[in-house]
Parts: sequence; C-alpha cells; structure tokens
Amino acid sequence: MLGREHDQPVFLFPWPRPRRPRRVIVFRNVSLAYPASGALALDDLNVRIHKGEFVYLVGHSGAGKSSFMNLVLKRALPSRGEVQVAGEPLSRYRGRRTALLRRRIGTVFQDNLLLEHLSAYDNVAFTLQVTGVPGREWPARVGTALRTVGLEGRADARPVQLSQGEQQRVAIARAIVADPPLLLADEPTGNLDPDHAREVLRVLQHVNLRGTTVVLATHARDLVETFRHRTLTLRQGRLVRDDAAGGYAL
Amino acid sequence: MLGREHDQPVFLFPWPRPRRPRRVIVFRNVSLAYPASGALALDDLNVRIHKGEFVYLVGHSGAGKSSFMNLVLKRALPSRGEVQVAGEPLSRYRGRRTALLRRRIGTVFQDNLLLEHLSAYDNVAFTLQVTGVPGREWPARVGTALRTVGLEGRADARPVQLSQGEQQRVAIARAIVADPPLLLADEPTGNLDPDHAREVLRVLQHVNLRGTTVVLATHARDLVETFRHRTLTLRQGRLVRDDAAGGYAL
Amino acid sequence: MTYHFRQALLAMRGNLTATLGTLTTMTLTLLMLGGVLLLTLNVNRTLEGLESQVEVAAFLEGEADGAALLRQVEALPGVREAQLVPSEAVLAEMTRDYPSTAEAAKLVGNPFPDTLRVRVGRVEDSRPVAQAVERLPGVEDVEYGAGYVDQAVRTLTTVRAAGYGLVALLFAGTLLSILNAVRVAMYARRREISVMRLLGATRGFIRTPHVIEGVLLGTLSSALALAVLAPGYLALAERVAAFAPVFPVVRDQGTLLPLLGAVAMLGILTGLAGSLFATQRYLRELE
Amino acid sequence: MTYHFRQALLAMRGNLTATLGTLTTMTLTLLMLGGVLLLTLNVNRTLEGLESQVEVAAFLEGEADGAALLRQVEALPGVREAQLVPSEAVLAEMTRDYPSTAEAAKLVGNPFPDTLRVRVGRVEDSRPVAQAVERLPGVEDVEYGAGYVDQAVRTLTTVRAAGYGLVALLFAGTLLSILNAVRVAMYARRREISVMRLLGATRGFIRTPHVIEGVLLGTLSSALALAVLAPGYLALAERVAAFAPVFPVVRDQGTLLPLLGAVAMLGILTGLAGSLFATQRYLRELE
Ligand SMILES: Nc1ncnc2c1ncn2[C@@H]1O[C@H](COP(=O)(O)OP(=O)(O)OP(=O)(O)O)[C@@H](O)[C@H]1O
Ligand SMILES: Nc1ncnc2c1ncn2[C@@H]1O[C@H](COP(=O)(O)OP(=O)(O)OP(=O)(O)O)[C@@H](O)[C@H]1O
Ligand SMILES: [Mg+2]
Ligand SMILES: [Mg+2]
Repeated sequence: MLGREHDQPVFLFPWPRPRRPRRVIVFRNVSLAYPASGALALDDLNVRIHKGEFVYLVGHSGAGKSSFMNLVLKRALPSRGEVQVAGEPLSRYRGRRTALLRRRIGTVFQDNLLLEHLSAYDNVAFTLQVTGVPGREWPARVGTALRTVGLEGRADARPVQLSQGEQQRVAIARAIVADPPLLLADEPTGNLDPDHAREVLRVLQHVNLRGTTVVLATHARDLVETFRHRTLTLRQGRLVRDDAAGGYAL
Repeated sequence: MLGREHDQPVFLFPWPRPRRPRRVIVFRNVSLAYPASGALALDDLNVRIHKGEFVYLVGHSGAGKSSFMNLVLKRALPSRGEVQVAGEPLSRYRGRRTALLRRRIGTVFQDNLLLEHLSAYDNVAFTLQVTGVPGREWPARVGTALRTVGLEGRADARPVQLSQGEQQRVAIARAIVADPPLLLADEPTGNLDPDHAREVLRVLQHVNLRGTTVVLATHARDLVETFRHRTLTLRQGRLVRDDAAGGYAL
Repeated sequence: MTYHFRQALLAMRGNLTATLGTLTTMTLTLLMLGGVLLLTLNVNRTLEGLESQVEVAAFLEGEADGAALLRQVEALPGVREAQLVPSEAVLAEMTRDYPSTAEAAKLVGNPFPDTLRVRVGRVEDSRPVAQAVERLPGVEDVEYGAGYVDQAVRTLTTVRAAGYGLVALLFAGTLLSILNAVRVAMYARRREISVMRLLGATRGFIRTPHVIEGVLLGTLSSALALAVLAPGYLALAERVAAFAPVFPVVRDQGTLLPLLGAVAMLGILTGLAGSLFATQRYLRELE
Repeated sequence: MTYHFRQALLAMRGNLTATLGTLTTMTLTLLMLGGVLLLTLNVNRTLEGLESQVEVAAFLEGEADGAALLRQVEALPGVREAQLVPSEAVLAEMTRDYPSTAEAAKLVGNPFPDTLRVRVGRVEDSRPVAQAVERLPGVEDVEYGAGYVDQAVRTLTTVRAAGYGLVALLFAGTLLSILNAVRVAMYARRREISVMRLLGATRGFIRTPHVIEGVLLGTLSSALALAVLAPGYLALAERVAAFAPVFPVVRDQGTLLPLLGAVAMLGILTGLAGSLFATQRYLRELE
C-alpha cells in the first residue's frame, strides 16, 4: 500500500515549491486548544501521511478526529507545533492561498455541509466551478460522481428533499468529483446502511488507487476491519496507536 | 416484552380522551408523497405500535424511516390513509394541540437539531421549560440526563464547541429529560463510536423499562442484533418485514 | 415574561444594525409626520384666514345709488353677503389701520369712494362675481384678491399634499423597516424557531420576544421624535411669530399636546402592529 | 459575471422586504437630500439678495451739509460705502418704483429729505453704524432694515441648518439600511458562505453578488428620486415664481442639472461604498 506512492507521477500534485512532495500531511508536536474549552482537543500529535496513502482515523466521540481534519483544512490553527500540508506549513497559506489549498482538498464534512439552495447536481458542480473546470465538462463529471453514489435519479432534488443518507452521498460525490490530490472524509457513512457504507468504502478505495491520498475518520468498526488500511487511533487528543496493518483497536 | 405493557399504570400516559390507550401509534394504509418528488416516501403502510414497546425501524438510505417519524410528529401529513397518535387521528391535533402533542414526544432528530445559541445545559432544560416543569427541578433533572450520556463536564459548551458525537448525546439527553410517554430516536448513534452507541442503547432500554414507548430508526446492524427487539424493515417506503423476534434482515 | 424580555434585548443587540436602522427610519418618520402635521395645522389656519378674506370690493361712482346697487349685487349668483360702506366709513377704517392716511386725507380730502363689499361663497366664485359686478352701471372699478388668494391657496394646498405624500412614503418605509427588522431577527433564528416548534413551543411563545422588540422600538422612536420635535417646533414658531407676525402660527398647548401625543401613540402602535403582523407572517413562512 | 448577477437578483428577490426597505429609505434620502440642496440653493440666493440690501438710510435735516456728513460717515468703522442722494433723486426713484408717489408729490410737494445711503460690510454691523450715524449732527432720522433682515437671515439659516441636520440623519439611516440589507442577505447565506469558503471560494467571489446588489439598489433609488424630484421641483418653482415673484427661485438648467447629477452619483456611490464596506465587515464577522 505504502509502496504505491512511488508509482504516482509527481505532476498530479502540482503545488508550488513542494519541498517534500511525498509528505502530504505532517503534524509536528501539534496541540490544539479551543478557546472556550479547558482540555486540549489535540495533544502533542506527531503524524506523517504520505502521498497515495489510505489512512483511517478512529477514536471515541470527542477524541479529536474532526479537529485533525480542521487543522489540515486551516479551519483551525494549531496552538502549538506545526502543521504542514503539501510540504508547506499552514502559516504560508494566507489570503487567497487558503482558498487555493482548499480547492485541492476534497472534503466530506461530518455535518455534511451542502449548499441548501442548490440542487444535488449544482452542489456537486459547485466544486468544479470553484476549481475552474470549464462548464462543458460539468454534466459528464457530475453525472459520473452522482452515479457512483447511486443518486443519478435525484440530481434535481435540493438537500431538504433528500434523506440524511442521500445528503451524505451527495457530499461524497462533491468531494470526489474534482479528482483532488487529497481527500478528507469525516464519518462519511454515519447515516448510511451497511450496504451503502460498503459501497462508499469501495469508491474511496478506487479513488485512492487513482492516486488520491485519503484520510477517513470513522466509527464503523466493521468497515475498518473489512477494508484494512493504516489506522491512527486517537484517545483524548493523543495518538495512542499508529497501525500500518489496520484494525479497530478501541 | 410485549406483555410488559399491561404492567404500566394508565395514568402515565394522560392524553385527553384516549380511545384505545394501548395503541400509541397506528398507521392505517398510510402513503406519503413529498410534493417535489416523484416516488412515494411511504407506500401503503400498516403499523401498530403499542404502549411500552421498543421498536427498531431499519431500512436502506431513503427507505422512509425519517418520514415515518415525521408523520408521528405531524412534521408531515399523510397523502393517503390515517395516522393516529395516542388514539387520536393527526387531523385532531390542530393549532395549540400540535404543540401539546409534541411536548409529550421526546425526539432525537437525525440532523440533531440543537438550539445553537444555548449551552448544552440550556438545550436540555428547554424541553423542561416548554413542558412546564418548574424551574427548581431543572438542575437536578438536566444534571441526571447529561450524566446519563456522559457529558456532565460539558454542560456549559454551546453546540459549535462540541464534537458531532457530543452534540448527538446532548440531543439524546434532551429527548429523555422530560420522561416522555413516547420517544422517537432517528439514527441516534450515527456519530458515536461503538462504546458510546451501546451505552445509548442501554439508556434507551432503561427508559423503555420505565414505561416509555421507544421507536428507534437505525443503520447499526450490530446494535439491532445485540439488543433484540421488534424490528420493522422498510424498503422503498413499503413495510417488508415486521419481526417480533428482532434481527437485522437487509 | 423575563425570558421573553431577555430574548428581545438579546435580539436587539444581536442585530444592532437592523435595530439602529429601524430606530432611525422610525424616528425620522415620526419627526416628519409630526412636522407635516404641524405644518398642515398652520397651513390650514392660514388658509382659513385667507379664505375669509376672499372679498370683492366695488368702488361706486360719486352719483351712483348705493342702496339699489346693493340689492342688485345681492341677487347675483355666488354672492353670500354684500354690504354698502359709505366713503366716510372707509376713511375711518383706513385711518385706524394706517394712521398716516388721516394726514393725507387732511391734505387732499377723503380720497375713498362709497364701496360695496361683496363676500362670495367659494374662492372660485370671486372672478365671475367680480366681472358681473363690474358690468353694473354706477360701478367705477372692482378689486378682488382672487389673483393673490387663489395662488396662495393653491400653493399651500400643494405643499400640504406633498407633505402628506412624503409622510405616506415614509410610513411605508417605516413599516417595511419594521417588518424587515422582525424578519431579520426571525431569520437569524429560523433553525431555532423550527426546532422550538418541534419541541412543542407554541407560536405565541416564539412571537412574544419579537413583539416586545417592536413595541420597545416604537416607544423609543416616539420618545426620540418628541424630544426633537417639541422644542424644535416651539423655537421655530417663536421665531416665525416674531419675524412674520402675519402668519397665524399655532402655539397654544391645547392644540399641540394632543397632536404630539397622537404622533407618539402612532409610533408605539406602528411598532406593535408591525411586529404582530411580521411575526405572524414570517412564522408561517418559516414553517 | 452572469453567475454573480443572477445571484444578486436572486438575493434581492429572496429578501424582498429588505430590498424594498432599502430602496424606500434610499430614495427618500436622495429626495430629501435633493430637496434640501435645492432649498439651500434658493435660501442662499435669497440671503445674498437680502444681505445686499443691508443698507442704513440717514435722512438729513433740510439745512445740513450733505457733503461734510458724507465724509464723516465714510470714516466710520464698518462702513463699506456711502452715497449722498439729494431729495429730488429720491423722489424720482420712488416715483419710478411706485407711480402713485408722483401724484402725492404733486399735491404735497416733495416729501423726501436728502438722504445718505450707507452700506455696511456685514449684517451685524448695521446696528452700531446706524447708531453712530444717528448721533451725527444734521441727521434727523435713521432707518435700517436690520430688524427685518437680521430675523430673515437667522430664520433662513436655521431652516437650512435643520435641513442639513435632517439630511445627515437620513443619510445615516440610508447607510444603516444598506449595511443592514447586505447583512440580512449575507446572514441568510451564512451557512452557505462558510461552506463556500471551505470549498475554496475566494472572498471576492462571495462578495461580488452583494456588491452588485448594492450598486443596483443605488442606481434604482437615484433614478426614482430624480424622476420625482426634477418635475416636482420645476412645477413648484414655477408656481412660486408666479405667486411670489420676490423670491429669486433658481430655475436655470446650468445650476440645476449638475446638482441633480451629483445627487444621483451620490446614490450610486452610497450603494457601492455601503455594500463594499458591509460585505467586508460581515464576511469577517461570519468567519
Ligand atoms: N422534503 C422532501 N421532499 C421530497 N422528497 C423527500 C423529502 N424528504 C425525504 N424525501 C425522499 O423520501 C424518501 C424517504 O426519505 P426518508 O428521509 O424518510 O429516508 P430515511 O429512511 O430516513 O433515509 P436515511 O437513512 O438516509 O435517513 C427519500 O427518497 C427522500 O429522497
Ligand atoms: N469549537 C470548539 N470549541 C471548544 N471545544 C471544541 C470545539 N470543537 C470541538 N471541541 C472539543 O474538542 C474535542 C475534540 O472534538 P472533535 O470534534 O475533534 O472530536 P471528534 O473526534 O471529531 O468526535 P466525534 O466522533 O464525536 O465527531 C471535544 O471534546 C470537543 O468538545
Ligand atoms: Mg467529529
Ligand atoms: Mg432518515
């Protein structure tokens, strides 16, 4: 699994001045304390995630999985330590560059944040618009993404007209449609039945095989044990296990 | 399990003019078609849920589980057929009586709808305020409810300051704090790790043992198989299985 | 109630721009309304004064038969009242009003002819009546203020109508502003409101803080408007009275206080009605 | 651009109350602003006219030495210019202005004394100058319009200041209204905005539709205001000119067009600046 990264052409990840292109995410002694809260959400974390990896993030409710994602997206800033994404510390992503960074990360948010006034189709197409994909390519790409999550028939429905599981699948389609070099998925199967959940896992593995680095935060023990990948286990903000062989150890 | 209902004193369920107090929820040939959507969300459903029962509602994403809950709450109205709650058809709950009905139903919404500007404590206390519980009882009852879901330390945090799983647990605390005669829980463990999910199931069973009728929509196969109760299986809006012995058959 | 009051204050602070916006618009409207009402009051007084002056004066030739002419004139259509004033009476009157006339009269004798004073029913009648009178034999000349009074009446009526139009517009502005403020507040709470409804809160429970907010805003605006309007008007009235005593400026409290009170009540009622309507409407919209 | 434009129109329709509210407030403000500017223009003309009339007239005794007095008066502080007008010249002047004077003069002889006309530099000087002149031997009586002119100047200045104050308030109201409209629009989109930011949309992308909305609103308000103001003012001016020709009503296009243009520009600029500021501020608030 880890060996695969050398097969990937470097230009798939065309960030400016990549010092170490193979390290997509580096956490160096990272702590995160939210202003209002006493305890640390993340506590002295050291993690390296390489290009092309598929990594599970597991841990109890409140262990810090979403906080990890937030740091990578620059949705939060570390209180201590350094976070590097694509070889550059977060502090280098300022102003417009923050937007450019986020365009290269496909994200499934845990509170699947769809644009409420847009249809499923438009929600997925929005990513293409922001990343600058020409409009004539949209129908094909959005169609493929929606088909992948089994929602080709609901393209015109707005989020309120979809069940929670369907919304979650739209969010997944949105995250993969632009073929991002990095994909963060925070509990993407929380509202999905086992069949759909497995299907989503297969999709993510497929995306990963095409070169995308995938970080997947999840509580789904059976998925983690069925589709084995490197697994990071958090407990109260600390990294207590980094298991290349995988397995759900909570 | 079903026999237990006869042990419950009838006054625990003091709805006005209960014609058949034992039938808490009755669906008679109920169909539900949302305006914007072509397919039926519920298709000719016949269900009776009795006082004191614990019922799982399972089915694929989009099968109609949340729609079922919405009908019981009068959040939606049936396109055909009749829904009765506490012995009275929905059409009798009008104006103020809709509010009174909802006060007697504890609900965990799938998109756990917390009041964003209130702390965890105030969110839970809000139910008590609405149901007219005197203020001096709040601290003890809210404290107990938060302890039950393991959040006694986060009472002052607002929803944004909580992880998704923590928010879901606040919603569970809110649903049980007023000791409602009926409890609807829509995917209450979607963002919870296996340990917390089991704990929540134990809490719901405990509440059920004290007389509350519980309807639980879920995708968690292991929970359904571990804690066995009557299970209704929906497929594309139709009731395809009603298994008193329980078991996840999808 | 404390809960609702606290919520109202929180909402007002939370949407400070909306609150200030509504407060400004509302205060201005009430100021304008008060101003236009006061203006109207004065314009009306002036118009009444002017209309009572609509009079046609016919100067008779020395040898004319005044009494016979009087009867003829009284028979004309549009004439309400006519009066024959002999030349001595005219002189006495003029001497009273303008003392210097006496000296002039001493020098050149009584320059005034016998005069018929004719009052017409309506301002519009003065021209035809004047023409009819002028054609009568024995009438040397006719004078009537219509040219002047007509214009004045029309101008003042226009000013008043413009004032009303402005107030109507401003009122629409205020109502929109209140509706909007309530809507902002409710939209900011829309998720919250639907959650509260699902948890069993009644519409009244949800509406109350917004209605309180509306009434508070109305009261505050009224107070502000009166605080500016009352002293401002009195100062201006005093100045006008001193500078142009011909204008019958209204300054008696018996007329002014009810008017100002009405303006204040209107402000409060607008706040109440606006928020009642808006909460009802937007609550339905949200559900 | 089409995307942003469509978004702007959608937002305006979605928040119709806010849009209408802003439109009303803004149009009213521009109307008021235009009105007050036009009023000021006229008031200024009138004041200039009045100030040029601030003149002290000294009526000399029959036997006084006019030329000597003239020199004395010219030496007084505050005097800008003085002129000796012999009684015949005064009579000729009066006869020209009021033809009846001639007849009176025929009867009683020239009633006017030799007169010194004194112009003062500033309105405030007229009283001390008049007093000083009156004390000079050979001066029988002094007349000056200060009592009248002073009052007029003060009243008009007050009116103008009140107008400016009102416009300032209304302007604040408009700005608040625009800020608020933008805020409403952005708050309605706040979840959306934060999602868009997380998906990599730039601030500019998010701000553009709101700025377009602001400019559209400004333009629309300006157009509405001008459509009412221009014909309204012209009609009123005509009426005033006909009714009270003493007022020097401004009616030349060379003065009016730039003024109206400035009002329109201000409306558009306010829309632009308000939405630019508001989007920047609230975007920061939302993040
Ligand atoms: N407001 C709506 N308008 C139109 N269609 C709707 C609406 N809400 C739900 N639906 C459709 O009705 C069907 C049933 O939805 P429902 O939310 O009941 O599913 P569910 O069983 O709760 O699914 P999930 O497990 O994903 O939450 C779905 O196909 C959904 O797209
Ligand atoms: N904005 C915030 N302010 C204060 N505390 C926060 C905030 N966000 C998260 N926390 C706290 O930080 C801790 C970690 O939160 P995080 O969301 O990363 O957990 P998680 O692992 O994603 O949990 P879950 O599985 O429930 O989503 C939790 O205790 C949470 O209460
Ligand atoms: Mg999380
Ligand atoms: Mg559902």
